[in-house]
Amino acid sequence: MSPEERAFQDRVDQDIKIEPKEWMPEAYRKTLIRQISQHAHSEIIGMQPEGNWITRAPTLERKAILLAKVQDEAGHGLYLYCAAETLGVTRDELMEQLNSGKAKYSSIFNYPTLTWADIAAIGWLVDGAAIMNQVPLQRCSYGPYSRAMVRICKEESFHQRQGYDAMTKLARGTPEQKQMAQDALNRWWWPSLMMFGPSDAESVHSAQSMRWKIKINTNDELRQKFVDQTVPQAEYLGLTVPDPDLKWNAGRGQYDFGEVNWEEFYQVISGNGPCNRQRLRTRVKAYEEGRWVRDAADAYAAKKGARAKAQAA
Amino acid sequence: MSPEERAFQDRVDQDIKIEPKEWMPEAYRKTLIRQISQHAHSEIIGMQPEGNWITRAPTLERKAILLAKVQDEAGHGLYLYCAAETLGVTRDELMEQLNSGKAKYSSIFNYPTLTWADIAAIGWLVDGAAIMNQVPLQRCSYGPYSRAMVRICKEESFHQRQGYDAMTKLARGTPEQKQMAQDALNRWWWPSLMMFGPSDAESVHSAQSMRWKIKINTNDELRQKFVDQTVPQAEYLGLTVPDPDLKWNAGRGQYDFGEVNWEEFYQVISGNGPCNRQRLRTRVKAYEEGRWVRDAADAYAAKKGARAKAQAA
Amino acid sequence: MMSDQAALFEYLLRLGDNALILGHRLSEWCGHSPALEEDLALSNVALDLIGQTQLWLNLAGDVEGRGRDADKLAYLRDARDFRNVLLVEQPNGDFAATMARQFYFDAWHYLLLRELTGSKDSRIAEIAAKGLKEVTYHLERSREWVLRLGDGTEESHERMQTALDDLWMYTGELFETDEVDQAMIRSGMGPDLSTLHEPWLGLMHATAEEATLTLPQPGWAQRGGKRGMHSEHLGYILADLQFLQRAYPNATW
Amino acid sequence: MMSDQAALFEYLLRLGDNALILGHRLSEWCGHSPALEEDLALSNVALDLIGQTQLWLNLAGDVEGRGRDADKLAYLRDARDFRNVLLVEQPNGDFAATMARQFYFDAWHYLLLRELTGSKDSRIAEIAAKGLKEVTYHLERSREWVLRLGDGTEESHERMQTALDDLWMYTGELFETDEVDQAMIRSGMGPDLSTLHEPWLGLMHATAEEATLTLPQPGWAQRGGKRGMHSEHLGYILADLQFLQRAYPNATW
Repeated sequence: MSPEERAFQDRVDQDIKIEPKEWMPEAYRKTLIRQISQHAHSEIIGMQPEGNWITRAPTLERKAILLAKVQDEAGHGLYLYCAAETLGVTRDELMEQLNSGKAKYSSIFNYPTLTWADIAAIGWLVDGAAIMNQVPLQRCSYGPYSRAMVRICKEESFHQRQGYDAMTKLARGTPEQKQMAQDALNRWWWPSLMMFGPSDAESVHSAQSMRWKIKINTNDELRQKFVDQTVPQAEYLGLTVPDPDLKWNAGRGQYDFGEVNWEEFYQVISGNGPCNRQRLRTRVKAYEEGRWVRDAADAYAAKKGARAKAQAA
Repeated sequence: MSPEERAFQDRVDQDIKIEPKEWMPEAYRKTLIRQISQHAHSEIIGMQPEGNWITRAPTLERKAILLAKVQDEAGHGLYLYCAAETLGVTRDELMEQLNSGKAKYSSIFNYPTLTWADIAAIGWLVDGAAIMNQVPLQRCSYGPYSRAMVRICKEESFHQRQGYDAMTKLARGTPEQKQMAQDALNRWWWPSLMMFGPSDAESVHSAQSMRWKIKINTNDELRQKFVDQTVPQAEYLGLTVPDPDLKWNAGRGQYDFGEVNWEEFYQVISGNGPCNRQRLRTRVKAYEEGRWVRDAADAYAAKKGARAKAQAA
Repeated sequence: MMSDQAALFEYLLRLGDNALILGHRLSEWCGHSPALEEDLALSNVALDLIGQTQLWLNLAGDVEGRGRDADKLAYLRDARDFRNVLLVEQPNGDFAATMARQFYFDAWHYLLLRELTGSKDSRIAEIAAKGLKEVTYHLERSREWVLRLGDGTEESHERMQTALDDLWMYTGELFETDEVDQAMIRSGMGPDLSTLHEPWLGLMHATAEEATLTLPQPGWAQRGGKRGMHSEHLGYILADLQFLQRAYPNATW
Repeated sequence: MMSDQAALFEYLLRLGDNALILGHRLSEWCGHSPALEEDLALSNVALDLIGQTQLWLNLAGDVEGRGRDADKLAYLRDARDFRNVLLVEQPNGDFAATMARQFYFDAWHYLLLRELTGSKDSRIAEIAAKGLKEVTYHLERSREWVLRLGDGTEESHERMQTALDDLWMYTGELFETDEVDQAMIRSGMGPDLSTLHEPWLGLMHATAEEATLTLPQPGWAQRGGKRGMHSEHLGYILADLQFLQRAYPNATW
């Protein structure tokens, strides 16, 4: 380890935030860019499955809540792209990576939203899992990322409560609504568990990222925590978690649960989920069709700037 | 009148059909092209207001009936373009005239179909009025047009019965359906009367067209006939024709009815109907977006022809 | 003659339905707009409009007195009973069309709400005052986009001009006064809409000029929405909007 | 294990829903197709499919024995209860995409119905025999268009190739056998779908070659439709399809 690296690691160890202009190892920078931009991309792609129900939300209040939520995701995307930009990459570069299929995003958004209950389930489970991942990251070593996480976590936990509330309405509703709720839980449970990533034994980079404090807990710890938190909520709603192996382990004080189907996970990651193509195409289409608008805004700003300059002269 | 014109008029007077290769006055040819192509264009544009409800038809049977009807309209368009082509103009030329807004089509298709009852009303009233116009044209002097009319009239009267049947279901249905039926009658009644064109006193070309037997009855005659036929049908359905001046005239043995709002008619004709722009744009879009398909079909046919020739050689 | 209560009900439906349908159209952009900033901004406007919908339609339901709240009115009427102007139900088209529709509407909406803050009906005045703050921002924003696109690139200029031209015929309806409006004027509840035309045109001309665009000539106006005579677009909006309420009639959500 | 009757009901829903949803998609073209001849031809195919829908779903209703007829099944189920394969609900896209979808489906549909004409259930055999005549023509036509577009112009070739590539992942589901299919095989009512794969691939390869196109490599198959796990497109189809029946629940039409 070079003296610079040593000093850097010391600061990290002492929980002093690393700020954009400070020296940092190239690998730290690269790993962070990848991590933050993946997170940003997930927010952006995540707008699609939920956006799918905005025009069909069942009441004006639910419509407003959902629209505001999807809007928040756009906002999170923005914060995160900004955080990534402090590491020396532009939003356009990151967008191009997303559009070209080079960059990854959270695999769960490659599942379709088939009923209104999916919107509730996403809020409850997907945002629940996201928060579980993100809360520790509020303490991560990189300042801009850590601060973005603080804002995001606040909003996410609001979303999660709204999702659970919507799920409650369904679970206490008509038999058809209850069935819709159970069906959504059946479909979103396992993909939610996959959100924590492969088992730590399989996970690359984990050890280094934890030393750098850009990863705080292991995937398995967080997954366990999520299960422990969520199972009682499901029970409270009278819904059944679709895992025959799930049972309370009094010895550990935690739930035992079944093995995630990692084959499916890798299939979806590698492009073969139900909606991968659709999600990417929708994104690319919006980006391409918006080009002339962005160009016009730039041209107008340039003209306006030039006119102001001419007037000043 | 030249000897040729004399001979031509004699044949017409004797009810001998004029066929494509025979001599005919240039004005006869031009008038016919205009009349037949307007009729063809009306069939094509007429597909839109009805097509608007195909995906939303209320039963599988109604969906099939409606789709078959709109399909028939495409078929009528084809017959009529073929009839026009015998007069020395191509379908593409006529389509270009339609797309450029130069050619006219029946103004009634510039009204929107707002409810399912509009589909019933179009069948009953609009097809009813069309038949009234077309039945006499089966006897028109130009052979290909006359023969096209025979086929078309058969199908139109089938459509008209289906429309009346659909209207009957509504008029005998729930209060909401009955209201829907009355509302549709209110909106389509006057535009249907306008379909016969302005009063004969105002109508240009009428006298010459009647001499040539490409117009058989006057506009006012046909309109009266339509009213006399349709009012009892409305009464039978328990619906009210939206004309306070409508009453039976025992002396004439016909209905008296109110004055058509010709101001509205001319507005719509001149492009200011509720759907003029939409109808034309939809047509142009389909035509433009279909160009590469038609080109491909031509290219393939040419290649196939060339290959067959090469093989034969 | 229409009763004052019936006129007021109709009038409130118009206000509520305008907000509902335009909010719906804007929400269709969510996730598909030209930049993240626009996803945020368009959603903001849509959210304001949904909020206004709730206020107007709940009041409409109160006035009607038949136990219908905003949701019942939004989700359980068919197209012929909707009272929004034709402008707001027009399809999104490209971003220029959306902005032209928005600018035409916002300017009118702003002028209308400003008048309604002085309504003799304090419930109307209150909702209008709340809405006016929001719409002031909407107008600022849509006006800014007309300038940007009009005076941006050649392509954006052309698209913006086409959009202004295409939607112009739906603006006449905004200023027409029928018996419902007359009743509102008589009772001091609402303004004479025709008086909004001049300030509206003033803003249009000034903006078009600054944006290097040409405002269409006054011409024939498309009308009907206020009386429930809509374009063919509205039915499809309602098919999506109302699906769940129609498919699960006795559920609460 | 599923009862034979339950399996038969499911199986008939699949047959009926495939026809219903593909017929719906094709009917969306009506009035918008590249030439009048295609408006006629696409409508013909759609009409055949609507007719087949009625036969299959009425039989499904009979088998179920709960008083549901074809209309009730078509208009009053939500997306999760639909059993069509994912292929048929995919959007029309351009004409090449519609024709690729149609060719993939027609070839399978033809092979399936041919087998079903030998079903031990005479009701199935009869409907299949009627349908087979129609589908023979559908297949001829969609195959012809694959040739025309593939071996037409450079643009049409490229569009056709893209369409084949894009929809390929939805074809695997056609040949998968689940417990419903197993029950049908056991009772001699329906064929082993996996046996259709080879003749289907044969036709695909021959056609692609003649059309100067490249058939995609066998790869990962998108599945779920047969079990009611659809794409996000189906909900929008149903919102339109079912609007009137949902909005006016006690009406007859």
